[in-house]
Amino acid sequence: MHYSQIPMHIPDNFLSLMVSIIGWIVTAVTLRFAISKTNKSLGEKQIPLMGVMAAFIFAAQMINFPVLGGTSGHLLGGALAAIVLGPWAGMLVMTAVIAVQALLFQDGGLVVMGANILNMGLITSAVGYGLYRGMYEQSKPLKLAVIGFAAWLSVMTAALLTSLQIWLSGNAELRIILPAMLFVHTFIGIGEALVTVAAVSFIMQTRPDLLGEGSESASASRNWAWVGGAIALAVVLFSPLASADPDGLERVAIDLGFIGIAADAPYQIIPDYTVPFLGETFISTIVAGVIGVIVVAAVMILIGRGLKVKSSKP
Amino acid sequence: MHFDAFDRYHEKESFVHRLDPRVKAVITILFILSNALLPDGAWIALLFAWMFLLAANVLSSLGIFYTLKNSLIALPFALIAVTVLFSTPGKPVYSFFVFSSHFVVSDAAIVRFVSILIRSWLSVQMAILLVAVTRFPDLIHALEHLRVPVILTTIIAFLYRYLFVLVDEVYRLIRAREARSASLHGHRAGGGIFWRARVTGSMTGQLFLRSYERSDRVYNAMISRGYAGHLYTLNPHEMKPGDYFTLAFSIALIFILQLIGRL
Amino acid sequence: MPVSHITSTYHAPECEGDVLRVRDLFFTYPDGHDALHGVSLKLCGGDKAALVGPNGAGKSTLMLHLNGILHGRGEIEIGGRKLTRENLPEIRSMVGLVFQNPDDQLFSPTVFEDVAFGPLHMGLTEADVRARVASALEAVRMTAYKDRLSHHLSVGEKKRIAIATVLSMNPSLLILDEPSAGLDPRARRSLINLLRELPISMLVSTHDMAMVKELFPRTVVMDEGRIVADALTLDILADEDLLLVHGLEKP
Amino acid sequence: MPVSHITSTYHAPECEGDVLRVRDLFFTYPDGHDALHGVSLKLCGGDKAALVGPNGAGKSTLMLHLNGILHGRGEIEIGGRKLTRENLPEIRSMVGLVFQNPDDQLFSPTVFEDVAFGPLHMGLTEADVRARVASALEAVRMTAYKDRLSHHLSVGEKKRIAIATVLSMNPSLLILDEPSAGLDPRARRSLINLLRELPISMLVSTHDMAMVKELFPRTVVMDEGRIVADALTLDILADEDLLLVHGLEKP
Ligand SMILES: Nc1ncnc2c1ncn2[C@@H]1O[C@H](COP(=O)(O)OP(=O)(O)OP(=O)(O)O)[C@@H](O)[C@H]1O
Ligand SMILES: Nc1ncnc2c1ncn2[C@@H]1O[C@H](COP(=O)(O)OP(=O)(O)OP(=O)(O)O)[C@@H](O)[C@H]1O
Ligand SMILES: [Mg+2]
Ligand SMILES: [Mg+2]
Repeated sequence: MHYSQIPMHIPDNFLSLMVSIIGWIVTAVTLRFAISKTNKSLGEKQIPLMGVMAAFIFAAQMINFPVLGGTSGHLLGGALAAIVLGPWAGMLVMTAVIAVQALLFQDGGLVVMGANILNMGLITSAVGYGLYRGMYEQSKPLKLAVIGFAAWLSVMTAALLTSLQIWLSGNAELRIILPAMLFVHTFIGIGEALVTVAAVSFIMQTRPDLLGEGSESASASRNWAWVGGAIALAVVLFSPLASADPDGLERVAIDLGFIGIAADAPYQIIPDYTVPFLGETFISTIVAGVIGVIVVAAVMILIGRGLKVKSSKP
Repeated sequence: MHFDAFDRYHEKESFVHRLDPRVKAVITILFILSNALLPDGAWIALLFAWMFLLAANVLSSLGIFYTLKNSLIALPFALIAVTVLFSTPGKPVYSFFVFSSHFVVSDAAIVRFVSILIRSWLSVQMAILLVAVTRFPDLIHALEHLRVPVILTTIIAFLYRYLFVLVDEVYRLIRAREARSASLHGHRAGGGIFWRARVTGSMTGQLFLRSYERSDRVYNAMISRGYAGHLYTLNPHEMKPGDYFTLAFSIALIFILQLIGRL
Repeated sequence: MPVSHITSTYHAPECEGDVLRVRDLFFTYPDGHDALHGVSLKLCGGDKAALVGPNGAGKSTLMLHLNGILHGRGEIEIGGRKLTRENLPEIRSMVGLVFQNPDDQLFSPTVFEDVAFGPLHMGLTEADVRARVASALEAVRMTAYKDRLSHHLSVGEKKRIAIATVLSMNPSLLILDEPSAGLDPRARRSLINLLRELPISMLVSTHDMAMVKELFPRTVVMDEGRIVADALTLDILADEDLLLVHGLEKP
Repeated sequence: MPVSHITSTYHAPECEGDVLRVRDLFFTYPDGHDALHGVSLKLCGGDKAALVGPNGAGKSTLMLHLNGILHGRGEIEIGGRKLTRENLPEIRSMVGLVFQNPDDQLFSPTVFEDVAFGPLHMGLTEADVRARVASALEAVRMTAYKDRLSHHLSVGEKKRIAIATVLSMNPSLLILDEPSAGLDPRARRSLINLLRELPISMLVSTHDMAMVKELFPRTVVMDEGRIVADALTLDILADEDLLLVHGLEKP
């Protein structure tokens, strides 16, 4: 491996099958959407642009800088990609990067790739671009400050989602994994923020046209500002709460049955060495799982519809 | 400079190398899925899964322990699995206090922890095998046939192609920075962390601009050869009887493996 | 601007410009930079001409017009047919443009896919595509490289493949932008031999005056968006004043 | 390997190698490629030597050793001090390495920041840094470019700035990797004049044999990781067999 690891590429078997499948569904629906959006805005030029940009993000992750005691920081890139290419293209670019990391370097698993793309590609692009879009008319220093915050928050959001997924899979207690992941990523996020701000200010200085009016980056809907704000608010409110009282959250999740569905389904398809294929638990888990999947898919499609309608208005 | 270290493909003449890439991709995914479905503590099934993998190694003429050797560096995430130890209820085996929090390790937790590690480790090995016996362009074709949207596979193809070009550029940039990272006797060298991060950001910005401008030139090269928004490719692969047979046989094996895991 | 030289050494080509005719081409980049100021040029069947001039003279800009990547004011005819937006695809199959950096030209993972890209997009049948690829690789003597990955090739090899990617489209005119830049003497020599043997009209921009002297009977000199001389290479190289004014050197 | 040539034309440099002494340097890339096979070389104060050889000879690899970016087996002394891991940062302030492509060298947004990188990293005071930058830019005659964006300069200008970025570190030895590649004749001429005037020892790798003839009294020929000749440029250029075997050409 030629770049330092960030503990965020989930390998296979660290998420339950159900969480993996839900991750794939959310990711697939979002990507469908991103593809049709970029098709419209970039046209025939999209393929070379996004292909080379994906290679750029991958290569940029290898530019590290010495931080403390022999460790080094480097870019994750979701926020940067979304800020310079627009949110949809940014998502596609990050998806390609994460897919190649998993396929070629076993950095992140294949069955859990949907969740990895969601955490490191989709949500980071959405947060990064959303906050930046809100600052569009502001002065340069303010813009850069917000970009830094957005980059930091994109890393924290990804860490948060990763922890939740591992927890929902029944592979960690929230009170352990959440503070640990958030703590580590606070610093990784600062590195991300510094590099992203410096890179964007370099681009503002040398090719302002790429970020100004009429650029790809400016073409996405203003409603992104709301998306960004909402996610930011959710993360900022949720993380301290969850960290302060993880047991509470856990109880709620158990009461609502989330953990049961997410964690146990694959292990109970043929429960406890009894003769398979009938048994009550088996059927109820499957049914619960299917319902869960349908609900998530429906919500995603509805959100998608909503975005589409809104953003087609000027 | 020439940066080829990204190539995971191992040129060999073998039955597995000649298999249709779709077959290899599907078997890999099924194998990993099957791992995920095995219950905790299904040691015998896991052992069989490992034998399946060893057999695949041998059939690929890579040497029986090829994937084993290459998988050791690919498991840094194992650290997180440690949390499993404290998160599974069962008969307590060991407990301790850190910062007045009580941590309990149960017998079930240990079984779970070891199972997850082994499953994950087998899955990683299978993925390593897949890219060692399939050239990446063929793998991209396989993804196309498996209905991954063409736009994504094309972006991935471009990513693969330009990765080598851009990584070379990154290496040269890093070398340029290193070559000028000097110190003088009696002076504290290195600058502050913000300055260093800023330099890194500038290098990133520099790389971005060059990549962006290159994508323009690549687009020009594409339209001068007739590109108008649609990509056409020849299908270089054809499923042969041997491919179907291998696919069916492997699926059967994986199914048996699942049954063993439940007995 | 020392346009005076045009008359002193100018030999109008003898033909009517049956391969290429450019008349009064003007072009301004979106940022307002005037890159071409009325360029006129004719090329005939079998012509092999060098295009020389200092950095920023407009050589690459002119070349990008010849297969319709840029659109300026003025007229361009290829093989007697006017270049318009409608017949662009056909024009592109007649004009093969090779960029300076082969990494910009070779965008597919494998050599075969890259050389097949043009013919495939022309809508040929699979058998035709394969035949075209085979003969293009044969022409640059790279048949053995068909299944290689582009990023494993040396610069010299990449350059040959880049030329094959346009040869496979059977162009009647080859446009090469600084083909010898960055090659070592051996690879450069093999490129020169290749270009000498290819039986196609070509216009080649270069800073390599030794190659110009050796390979091209005719030289076109550009500076500041204009053609300032167009004559036999021997005459151009003998005109020391002309070379000096336009930042060129005798090999 | 025609190592026989070493004896026939070899003139050992007269000095003890007070600027640079390399003894028996071997290097293998991580992928197993043997790039250097026992290279020995001496440079003396005021020496200006060309390093020539075909693509892949190991020229760039050797140069990367001279300021400790790569570490091979063998001994390297700079200004009489052995290069070790400990004194690397100090060695780097003595050896100025300029890469072939100025775009790889210039990573800061403005010219000033780039030229100031070395001195700033060395921990000099602000006044010192400014003085160093001013005199480095003066040396390459680019003072007026201080606040320009590197990105928008021409290749020739970028090349000069790239040289300034190492001059600002006051090196006692300048290592240039293919400095004239991609320059038009005018820019190349101005680079040659600049190198001639700089009063620093230098080792310059190049494929540009005409520049070698014009600028460097001494030429070192490398091939396949070995130094196969090291002699007066005149003698090397007269030895047609040697040139032919190592894929070189007389200018
Ligand atoms: N995309 C662009 N936008 C604005 N100006 C441009 C652009 N591309 C080139 N130019 C300018 O147009 C002029 C002609 O450029 P062109 O690339 O055609 O020169 P050239 O003769 O090919 O030079 P070289 O020998 O360096 O390749 C130059 O002054 C250049 O700065
Ligand atoms: N990072 C690398 N990994 C493996 N092999 C390499 C690497 N860089 C260079 N090589 C190989 O080492 C040999 C020497 O390369 P080097 O770049 O030193 O040649 P060079 O003389 O500078 O050639 P050129 O004239 O093309 O610049 C070549 O065969 C090259 O392929
Ligand atoms: Mg040009
Ligand atoms: Mg070199």
